[in-house]
Amino acid sequence: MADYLAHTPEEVASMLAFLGLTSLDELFMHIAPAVRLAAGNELPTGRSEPDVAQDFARYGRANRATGGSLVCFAGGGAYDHEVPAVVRSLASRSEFVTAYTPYQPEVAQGVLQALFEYQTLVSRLSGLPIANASLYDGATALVEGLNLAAAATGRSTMVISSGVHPHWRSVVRTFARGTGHRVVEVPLVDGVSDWSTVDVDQAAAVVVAYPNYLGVIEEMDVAARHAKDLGALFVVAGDPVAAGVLRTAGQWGADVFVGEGQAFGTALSFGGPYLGLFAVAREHVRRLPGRIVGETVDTNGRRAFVTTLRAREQDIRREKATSNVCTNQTLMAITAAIQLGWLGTDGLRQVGIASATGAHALFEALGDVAGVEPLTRAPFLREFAIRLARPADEVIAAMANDGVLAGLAVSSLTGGADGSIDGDASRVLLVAVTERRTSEELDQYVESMRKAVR
Amino acid sequence: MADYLAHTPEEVASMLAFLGLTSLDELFMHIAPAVRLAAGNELPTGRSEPDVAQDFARYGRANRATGGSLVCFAGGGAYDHEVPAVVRSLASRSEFVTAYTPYQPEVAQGVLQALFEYQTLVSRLSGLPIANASLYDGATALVEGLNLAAAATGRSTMVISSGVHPHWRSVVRTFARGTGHRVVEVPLVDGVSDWSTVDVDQAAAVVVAYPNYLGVIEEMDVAARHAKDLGALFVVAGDPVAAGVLRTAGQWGADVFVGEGQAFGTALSFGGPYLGLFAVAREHVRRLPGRIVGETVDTNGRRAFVTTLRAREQDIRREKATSNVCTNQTLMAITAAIQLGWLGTDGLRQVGIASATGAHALFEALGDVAGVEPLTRAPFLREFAIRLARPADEVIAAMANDGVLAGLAVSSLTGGADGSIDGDASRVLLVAVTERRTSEELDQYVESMRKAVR
Amino acid sequence: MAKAQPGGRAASIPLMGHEVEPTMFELSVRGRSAAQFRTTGIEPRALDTMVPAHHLNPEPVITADLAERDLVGHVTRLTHRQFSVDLGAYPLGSCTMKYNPKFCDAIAADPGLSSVHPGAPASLSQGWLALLATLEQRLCALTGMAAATLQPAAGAAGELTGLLLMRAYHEARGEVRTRVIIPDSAHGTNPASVTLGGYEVTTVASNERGLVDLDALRAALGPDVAGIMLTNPNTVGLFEEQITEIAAAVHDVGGLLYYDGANLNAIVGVVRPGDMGFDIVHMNLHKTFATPHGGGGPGAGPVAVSSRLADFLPGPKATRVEDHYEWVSPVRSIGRVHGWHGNALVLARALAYIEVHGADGLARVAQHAVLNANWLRRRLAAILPAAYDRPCMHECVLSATALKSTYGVRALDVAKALMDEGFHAPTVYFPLIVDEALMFEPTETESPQTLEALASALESIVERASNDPASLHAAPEHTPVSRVDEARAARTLIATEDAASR
Amino acid sequence: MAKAQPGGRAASIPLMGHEVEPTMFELSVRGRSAAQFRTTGIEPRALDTMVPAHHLNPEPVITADLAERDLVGHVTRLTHRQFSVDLGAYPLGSCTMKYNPKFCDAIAADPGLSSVHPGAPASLSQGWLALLATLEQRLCALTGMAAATLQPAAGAAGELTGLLLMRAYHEARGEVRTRVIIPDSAHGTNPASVTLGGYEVTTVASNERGLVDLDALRAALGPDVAGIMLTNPNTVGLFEEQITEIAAAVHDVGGLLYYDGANLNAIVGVVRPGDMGFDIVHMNLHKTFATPHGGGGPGAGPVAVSSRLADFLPGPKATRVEDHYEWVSPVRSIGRVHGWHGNALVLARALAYIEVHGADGLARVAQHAVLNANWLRRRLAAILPAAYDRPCMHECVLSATALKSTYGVRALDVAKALMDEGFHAPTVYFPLIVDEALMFEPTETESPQTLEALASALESIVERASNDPASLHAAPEHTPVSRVDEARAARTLIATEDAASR
Ligand SMILES: Cc1ncc(COP(=O)(O)O)c(C=O)c1O
Ligand SMILES: Cc1ncc(COP(=O)(O)O)c(C=O)c1O
Repeated sequence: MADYLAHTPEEVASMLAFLGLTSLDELFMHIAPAVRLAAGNELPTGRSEPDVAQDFARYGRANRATGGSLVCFAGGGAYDHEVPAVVRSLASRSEFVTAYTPYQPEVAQGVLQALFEYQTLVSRLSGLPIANASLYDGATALVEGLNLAAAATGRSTMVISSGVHPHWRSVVRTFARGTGHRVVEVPLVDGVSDWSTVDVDQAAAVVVAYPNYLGVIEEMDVAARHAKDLGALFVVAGDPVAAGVLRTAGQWGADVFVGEGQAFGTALSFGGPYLGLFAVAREHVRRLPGRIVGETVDTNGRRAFVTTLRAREQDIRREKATSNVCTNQTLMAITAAIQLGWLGTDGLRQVGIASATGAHALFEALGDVAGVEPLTRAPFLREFAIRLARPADEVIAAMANDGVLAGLAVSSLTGGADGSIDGDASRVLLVAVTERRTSEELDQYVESMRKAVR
Repeated sequence: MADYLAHTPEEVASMLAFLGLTSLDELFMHIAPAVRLAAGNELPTGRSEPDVAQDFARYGRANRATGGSLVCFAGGGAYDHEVPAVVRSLASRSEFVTAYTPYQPEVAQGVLQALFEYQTLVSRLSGLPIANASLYDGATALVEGLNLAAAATGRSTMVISSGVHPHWRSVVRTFARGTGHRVVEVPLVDGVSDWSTVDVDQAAAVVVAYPNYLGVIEEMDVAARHAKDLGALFVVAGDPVAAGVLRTAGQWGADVFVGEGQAFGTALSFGGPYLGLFAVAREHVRRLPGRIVGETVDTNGRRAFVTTLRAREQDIRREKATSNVCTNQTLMAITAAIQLGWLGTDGLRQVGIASATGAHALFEALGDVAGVEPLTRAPFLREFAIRLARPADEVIAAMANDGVLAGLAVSSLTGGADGSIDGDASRVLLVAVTERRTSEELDQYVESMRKAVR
Repeated sequence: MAKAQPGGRAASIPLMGHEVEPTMFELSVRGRSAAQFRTTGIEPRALDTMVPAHHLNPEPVITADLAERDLVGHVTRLTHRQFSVDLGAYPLGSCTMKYNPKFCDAIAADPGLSSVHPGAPASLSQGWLALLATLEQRLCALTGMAAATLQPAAGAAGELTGLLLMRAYHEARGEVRTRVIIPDSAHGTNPASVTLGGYEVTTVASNERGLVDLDALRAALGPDVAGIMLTNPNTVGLFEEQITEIAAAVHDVGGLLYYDGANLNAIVGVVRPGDMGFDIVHMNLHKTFATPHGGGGPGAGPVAVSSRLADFLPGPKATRVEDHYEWVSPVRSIGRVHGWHGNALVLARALAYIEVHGADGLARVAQHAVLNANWLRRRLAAILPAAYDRPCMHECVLSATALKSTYGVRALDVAKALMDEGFHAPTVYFPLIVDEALMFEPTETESPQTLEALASALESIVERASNDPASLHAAPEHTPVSRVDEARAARTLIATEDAASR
Repeated sequence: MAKAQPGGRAASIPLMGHEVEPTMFELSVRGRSAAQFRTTGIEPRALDTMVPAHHLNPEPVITADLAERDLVGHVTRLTHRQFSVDLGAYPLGSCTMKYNPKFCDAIAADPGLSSVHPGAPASLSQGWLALLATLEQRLCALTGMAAATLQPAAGAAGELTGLLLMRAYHEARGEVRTRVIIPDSAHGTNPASVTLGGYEVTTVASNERGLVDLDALRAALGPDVAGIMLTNPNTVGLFEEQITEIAAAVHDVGGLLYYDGANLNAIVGVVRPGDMGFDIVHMNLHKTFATPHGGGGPGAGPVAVSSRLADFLPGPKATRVEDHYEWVSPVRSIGRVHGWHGNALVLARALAYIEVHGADGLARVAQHAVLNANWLRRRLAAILPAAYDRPCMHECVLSATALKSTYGVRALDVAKALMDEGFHAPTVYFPLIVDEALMFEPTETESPQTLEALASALESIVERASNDPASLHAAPEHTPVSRVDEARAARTLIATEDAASR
């Protein structure tokens, strides 16, 4: 019975009368009866907000949320970083939340300026001069990066390290069905991309993840050289949190940077809405997918912001557009800008250092646990993979009973055999540590693992 | 270590230099050393927000909150009414939350207009023409009502029904220590005020609660007549939720209305911040305690609102002021106005009717439970008292284990013998039902009571 | 109509001050910081003992260094420079800017939903899987489809997903089809998606009634046609009355019908795409189902399909297996189209909205959306004629051609002037087939009083067009900035603070 | 000082539109409603079967009937007509309008605290009792006192509570004392509270240094004096340097010293009222401890006392008893001063603030508050001289006497003009002992850049006073309404919509 309408029955009647009608149904009379719903659909009838709230409370209770009762060591592209109340409160201001895409700049300076600030931050994190105003998520940002590379080079072969997140590679393969791109996946050896196996002459893009999804800090100069050799654009799928400490993609010579921005102020959210980061070298600006905000002036000469280079976009270029993205993830982009403003230069660095410190401490402590072996000795930042004496999903289930989300089973990401792991992927566990994990929690992890793995 | 300061060390140094100083301590040098803290106080050093959040999560877990795990049948002046997300979200807009008292009307029209709307609503609910912009809570509003009555009549005897909430009566007695008022409490017989016992010739105020704290709908014409006979102001301590169905205080001839406004949009909040409602007949406007917002115009003739009749207030009248109240409960008043806008005329009525319906259903169902007797057969609205075969606090403890907050032990309110109850108050339980209680929850209550009371 | 003030006009006036807001970089002072972290108790380590030195950035990436107080001030002030549905009517055609219930925000804020890791095993996230499976079922019931994917993050992502499903379907049948038909009135995302789906676009012109020209369509059809993309009602707000004939014609050549659900608000609960003959439907949950648009996203664009396409859907999907839920991939799935499971919290909001309304409430949504649009169209007929003078659905496309030729006042001028009156502008210059188009979609949540105020404001603007056209070229005046120089922004791109030369 | 833009200027400019906002009653249409309730499944009953007919109101009380969308629009627009700390600097003297951390709001929103019934037995609310007991301990440590009550809902309530404690103390000793001394600079709540406490006010004049005149005080003292109320620093922002002498003099006649803690921000963590000799201290948690002021409340005004007064405190109090907490009333308690336990959620916010800062952080608060005020005082010395030309504490009282006599520009005009510059006005015409007083309290959370911007704005206003004084009389212009006719409001009181004649 519930709805959010204003109209009283009298008002409806008077509006209908103005139209020469006597019932709401008549508004649909020009639609063939065969096509109009007669019996109604299979939906239940409406219920009040507090009634519906009870369903959702039940859904919530049927999940094991991280926080109080489940300490999160899972990562794999979704991280439990600090999100302070101040960021949540600012990012949920209704002027941001209930606005549309800023089509009328005169009344959208709030969103436009926030996006300009976001673009500046993404540009700095990526080390590349131009960033867009967001894409859906890291995975789809990578697809857009490949499409850009194809357009820029006129080629269609994509050389992708298997260190790129398995889901992202799956998304790339899905969209390649439409674009016809050929996707060549480069295996990892001991967690590191082995470019030597690639049997390709030329390519549109060479893609490497930094760090890769197993946490390993790849050798970027090797990847960059490989891209150069193939005449390909060098596409870096970078963890933006690492930018607090590691060299930027731009410093490694990237043409395109793509990344997942969830770590900046967005809750785990069961995987979405997240934030696709995207930045390019200057020469690719006219092929940039999505929206871009630029600075200009108003008729009084005051600084103002506006969505610009619209000529690239699909509403004007239609079938020749560089991308079909229209709605993006503005609110998450604004959230990220606010979170980065909260973190500041030192805070961003601190997140990287503290996460790495915790990850290395845990990695070492697990060295003493029988039944746990490192997957590789390659350098890592805040995430690492271990090989267990038991299937990873069993260990995860057992440790959840101790209040620990132990990590992600790599086989749950790869869905089976994959170039990123030699041997039995089902025993490989991916473990992430953020700046939120304490020494006691690490101890709790080790204790729980000791019991679970035997 | 945490704070919310902006100053960098360099900035502090340069500001100090501007003042001819070299250290922050020098700012306090004109204070005698004996008086300055040398060793520090016994406070722990600062910790970060997330560290402190853990303490508070512990406090929260050490409470049994109503909601999920504890169905609330407790009332006694604090009710579990529906507070929708929309009201919470609007009332927490930072422009309201972080503003001061509206001293500069040109930049405070938001708060001022909201208070004007609140005053209008309180005036309508009370049936009296003038309402103020809020007082601390119902109890202290009653004290202000008595002070007004004393000033208006030049008398100091206060005749107060014992049906007024025991805590409110306690507060009245406390403040009477300063004003020197004589407080005469009128006993209840079978839950109804027995005015016949009052041995007073003339009084400043006659106070009755409507319904009274035991839930009983008192006979207002009797009380009003009594007030008239004593030449006293007729002060009604009214439940504003009842105003959806019962006659207003004004309709019963009240001179002063006081009430607790928590039921309109404020969570149980462990008792505060709540909202003191206050309205008066026109002749008392110059004695109105607290602030009042009036309509006026700006220099362009546009409607504007402003705090008015300031000449009554303590910043001008000083020791001759009608009241010392300065900071009040504006945010709760704004919340109440929003909640009443959400409820609408029919919704307000609906709350009254649905609460009464649930209360009567439960009252009847308890009629079958051995060991439970009604305290009185007098009419009630949404709250009633029962006499149990066991001490009420034991029953409450037992029923809490079943997930039911059974009500309030009357003796916990009265703190011992009290004119409102004949006989053993420790076995009397006060039970409240709001529109949020479902049929299943009533059944759950009855079942749990059956077990607990035997 | 009751005499009451309009609830949907942002008549709020200047708060104070007169300057633009500095950027966070201009507010920044190195050495300040707002961040506070947990005390971990973990022994500190030097970075270079953990990471090989050549990976370390010798210079920190500078973000912006602000005290929390200044961050809050900055962002709060930015919000005071931003129009939103919560401030007033937003009749932006094709965008369905209805009121977004705060209830749905509260649902999405529940840590039981928002703090769940997407990679946790299904056994630890049964609530989420149940929620997603329920939403899938509701969306299928509303569209008359058999199964759906919830992964696409927005409408355009849904379109591309739908086209890939179309492709997978034909390929599975061993058919090579190369063309997809779209009407000339289509939204720009449609042709762009067709290209990305690996198809060629064949555009069919609309007829003089604003509808698909059935003869032209028949002429364009052939065995190489994979399908057609339509929105119904179409982008001029009119229902394609010959939809059954269109469907038959496309199906006859073995093509599929794709429904762009951006306009579903007109028919939700009243007409189902499946019953019209569509095979693939995407929905913009940020339109019909009132999940807030967030200043440009996030949205969600689930795609529902008829049974013959169900096996191709992206996976994995939350699937009921006996007494619990599991992640199951359809047997011939095209694969993932999102890094995880879609914009989950947006999906939760939409389900909450659907459950509150139910079948009855959603039908009322469509009815009142159509009522409001028709009322507005008729009310404005004398001053801004509809491009096609017929009953419309949930939006109406008006034309400022006469204003332009008579007074030199363009659709854009009308739009800008409307903002001075406290309303957001309508969509302008879309669809492309209408000259000087002004596309109004009032949505069902605006009251009759608000519609009347909007109409009066437009009347006064049209009146000004004859008296004082220059004032309309100069509009808006009462906005945070006056008309913005868009050409300059494109000419010298300044997309970051670092590019800004100041 | 770093060259950066000021973070504390509300330079936001007009959003749009130009009309005042209708009231919710003007927006109301009978028959509309936003309310949604739980389905209870309880059999409906007719009201008159439950309640005797003569109690039933034959007419419903009309509130306002709005669709949720219009309610949201209305309230959101009202917030766009309201200045707040979150929008810009709010240097309102005596009010300590510092930044209110959002963290504390989040603490108060936790259902584990906010959904607890105040009458539930202590066994079900141990968390709350622990929290309150901890706060009491912290406040005692900060003030140098032995025990405290958390019940008073605001500063003035704390004052009256303190005076009743003073009375109870003397009465318990069998002494009849009738007078309480307050300086002429005192805040208006002090004399009002004294009267309500049943005492007579004796006012002592301040000396030419703005401090209590010790000789005048000594002259006023006698055996009938119950005590003295002071705030230190006092309301002109100066520290009573002779406080030890004052305390000795009052104690010598058997009187008590009451500390009005509204100005505690100046000394928190650095100087303790107890160490100065005070016996009773109230604190405004909505000032020093940053609980937001809510547009006029709620606040909280706990009162801490030395050990000889502890037994009189209001009760019951949360008290540790072995391993748990109970409600215990002090043996000679004056009784309750609040319907329940005080403004509990405000108390929780304050404790969160205290815990984050700790001893060290709170001392920094005081230091920086005093630094900012002194910097501003000095920076403005040439244009707006301080009433007392000495180092101040956390606020400074300047005087516009010269402006007034030279150009006819009053303190009020300066205050109104400042709002056009994006800052809130200072407190004006308080304390009463300073002519044309402008009382600036920048607080510690404003940055040096914001202070400089504030000072520059004042410079330009003072400059305008000489060039164009009329423009200052006409200020403010860039605010939602221009200068408001206060006299008219008082002349014909229109306090409700129903009294409004329109
Ligand atoms: C008709 C139509 N189709 C498709 C889209 C694309 O949807 P989205 O912006 O969610 O990608 C839109 C949105 O503007 C639209 O109006
Ligand atoms: C010096 C002084 N004392 C007392 C008070 C009264 O405090 P409250 O407004 O909380 O009642 C104030 C507040 O304005 C004040 O500034």
